Amino acid sequence: MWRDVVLVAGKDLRIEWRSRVTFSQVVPFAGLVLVLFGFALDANRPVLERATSGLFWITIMFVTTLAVQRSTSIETTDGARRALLLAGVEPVAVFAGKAAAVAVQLLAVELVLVGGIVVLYGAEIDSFLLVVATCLVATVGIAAAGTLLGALVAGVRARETVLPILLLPVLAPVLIGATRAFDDALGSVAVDGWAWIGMLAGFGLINLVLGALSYGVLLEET
Amino acid sequence: MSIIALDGVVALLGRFPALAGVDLDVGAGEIVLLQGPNGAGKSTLLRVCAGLQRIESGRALVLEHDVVSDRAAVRRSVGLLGHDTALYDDLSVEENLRFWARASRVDVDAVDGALDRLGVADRLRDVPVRHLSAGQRRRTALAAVVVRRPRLWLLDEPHAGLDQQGRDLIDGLVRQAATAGATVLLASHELDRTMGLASRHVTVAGGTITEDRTI
Amino acid sequence: MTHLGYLLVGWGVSLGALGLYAVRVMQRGRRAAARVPADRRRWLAAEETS
Amino acid sequence: MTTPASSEVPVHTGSTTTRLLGIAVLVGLVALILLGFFGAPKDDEQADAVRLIFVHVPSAFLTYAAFSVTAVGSVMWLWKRSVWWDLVAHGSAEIGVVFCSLTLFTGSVWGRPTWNTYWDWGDVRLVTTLILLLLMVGYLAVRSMGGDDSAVATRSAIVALIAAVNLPIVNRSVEWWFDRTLHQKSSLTDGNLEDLTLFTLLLGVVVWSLFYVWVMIHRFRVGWLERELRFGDLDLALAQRRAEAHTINDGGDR
Repeated sequence: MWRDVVLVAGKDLRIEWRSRVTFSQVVPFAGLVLVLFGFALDANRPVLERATSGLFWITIMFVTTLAVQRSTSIETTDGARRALLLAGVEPVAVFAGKAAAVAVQLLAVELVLVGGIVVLYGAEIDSFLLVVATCLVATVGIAAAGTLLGALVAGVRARETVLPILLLPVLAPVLIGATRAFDDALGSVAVDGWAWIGMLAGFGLINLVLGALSYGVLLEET
Repeated sequence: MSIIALDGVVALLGRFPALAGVDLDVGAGEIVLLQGPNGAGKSTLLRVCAGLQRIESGRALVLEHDVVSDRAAVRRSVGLLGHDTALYDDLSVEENLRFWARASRVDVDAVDGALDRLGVADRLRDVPVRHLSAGQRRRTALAAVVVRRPRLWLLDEPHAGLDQQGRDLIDGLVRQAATAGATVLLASHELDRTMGLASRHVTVAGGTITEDRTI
Repeated sequence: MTHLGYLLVGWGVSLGALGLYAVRVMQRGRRAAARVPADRRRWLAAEETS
Repeated sequence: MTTPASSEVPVHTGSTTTRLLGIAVLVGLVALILLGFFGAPKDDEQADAVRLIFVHVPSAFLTYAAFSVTAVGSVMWLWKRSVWWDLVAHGSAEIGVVFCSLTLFTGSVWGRPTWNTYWDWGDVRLVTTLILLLLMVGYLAVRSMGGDDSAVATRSAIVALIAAVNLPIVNRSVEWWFDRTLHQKSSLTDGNLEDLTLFTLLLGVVVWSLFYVWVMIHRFRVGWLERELRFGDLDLALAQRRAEAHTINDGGDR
C-alpha cells in the first residue's frame, strides 16, 4: 500500500518535473494574480496590508483548480485510469499518491507566494512557525478535497467549469481558517491562529477519509 | 478448463446495448480472431473479458473468476492493449514501463527484454513518449503487456499503425504466447494477416456473435 | 401595516416561485407521461391497486 | 404520440393521494395567509416585518429537510444501488435548491427593515446557507452533465456526501470567523414569541412540508417516467441492436 502511494506520487511529481507546468505556468499565474490585486488595492496601503492573508489564500484556491485539473488529466488523456485498475493498484493508494503530489506542488507555490507578499505587499512575518504550520495543514485538506473532486469530474463533460463550482465552496472553510491563521502570523489581526489550525486539521482529516472511502468507487465508474 | 466463458452477456455503453447477448467459450492456448464491422461490439467484448465493463445481464467468467464479483483476480491475469496506449506523455519509454511493471508487481528487470522483443531501439528508451511515432508508441504499449506475462491476452487492433516489421513481430509474439499456454483474443480488421494466425474466427455483428469457425 | 412593500415582495416571490416550480414539474410529468407507453407507467399501476 | 384514451392510465403525474395533498396545501395556505397577515400580532421591535418569518423559517426548515433527504438517498444509492433512492435524492435536491434560494431571498428582504442590511457576512446561518446553495447547485450541475445513468448517480451521490460532511465545518468556521451573529438565538424556545405568532409559524412549517411531500411525489414520478423513456425500451434497443447483425452481415469492414 505505502509502496504504491510512493510510486504514484513519485510518478506524478516526475511528470510535473519533466513538463514543468507548475513552474512555467502556475507560479507566474499566481504571481500575476498577486500583482493584479496589488494594482486594484494599492491606492490604499492599509487596505492592502489588511487584506494580504485573504489575497494569499484566494490565489492558492485559483492555483488549486489548475493543479487539480492537471493532476486529473494525467490519468485521463491516454486511458491510464483503466490501466491503473488493471495493474491492481489499490484505489486508496492512487488517491493518497495523487493528493501527496498535488500537496507538494501547492507547497512549492506557497513558498514562492510567501516571498511575494513580503516583497510586494510589505507583509511582516511575526510567527514564522505559524506560517509554516498553516501552509502544511491547510494544504493537506486542499489536496485531499481537490484530488477527490478531480476524480469525480474526470468523466464529466465540461469538467473545467464543473470543478471550480464544486471545489471552491467545499474549500470555503480552508479559505476562512487559513486566512485567519495568517492574520495572526502576520500580526495584522489579533486572533488565535493556532485554534484555526485545529479546524484546518479537522477539515483535512475528514476529507482524507472521505477521499479514501470513495475514490475507488469513482475510479470504477468511468 | 475454459479461459473465457460468456453466457448471454448484455453490456450497455450509456444507454446503448453494445453487447446484446453474447455466448462464447474459449479454451486454453487458443488464438481467437474477432472480426466484424466498426461498432459491432468487439472492443466492449474485450473490456468485459478484462473485468473493466459492467454487465447488465448474463454471466462472464474469465479464468474461472467472475468478471464482476471477482474482478481484481481477472484484471491481474489479463493483458489488454486497447485503443488508448495508457502511457504518460512526459515520461520516457523506460520510465513508463518501469512504472507499470512496479504497479503490476511484476519483475522490473523484464522491461529491457520486453522492449528488445518489441524492437524498440535503445536510443528511444530515454525519449519522452510524447515524441514517439504512433507505431513506436504502440510497440511500447505492447511491451507493457508483455512485461505482465498475462495468461489471457486481449489485443484490440494490434496491427494498426505498425509497419511490416512491427506486424511480423506481433504475429511472432502472439504465436509464442499461445505456445507457452496463454490464450489470445484479438480484434482485427487485417483479415488477410490474422486469418492465418488465428485458430478460430469469430464474427461479431450487432452486439452478437453471428459466426464461429474453428480452423 | 408597516413594511408592506417588503412583506408583499417576500410573500409574493415565495409563493410565486413555489407555484411556478410546481407547475413546471407537472408540465414535465405530462410531457413525459404522454411519451411513455401506458403499460410502462408502472407507479400508476401500483397506485391503482393500493 | 398516441395518447391512451382509457381513463385508468392518466397522462399526468397526479393521483388521488396527490390531489388530496394538493387541496390540503391550498387550504393551509389560505389559513396561513390570513393568520400571517391579520391574525398574528405585530412584533414590538420588528413591527409588521415579523410577518416575513412565516415564509422564511418554513423555507429554511424545508431546505435542510430536503437536503437531508438527498443525503440519505445518496447513501442508499451507494449502499443498495437502488434507483428508487437515486430518484428521491435527485428530486429532493432540486426542490431543496428552490427552498434554499427562497430562504436566502426572504432572509435578505427581512434583514433590510430589521437589521438594516440585506446581507451580513458575519452571520453564520446566512453564510452557511449560501455555501449550501452553491454546493447543491454544483450537485445539480454534475447531475445535468449526462453520461451513464449509474455513473451519474454515483458521482452525484458522492457530491452530496462531500457537501453533507463539509457543511458542519463550514458552519463552525463561519461561527468562529466573526464570533458573532445577527440571528436571534432560537426565538422559538426562549418564550418571547406570542402564542398566535408561534402557532402561525408552526402552521407555515406544516403547509410547506405538505407542499414538499406533494411536489416530491410529482417530481419522483417525473423522474421515473423520464427514466422509463430512456431505459424502459431496453428490450426494443436489444432487438434493434441484434437486427444490425443481419443487415450488414457480409459487408465486413472496408
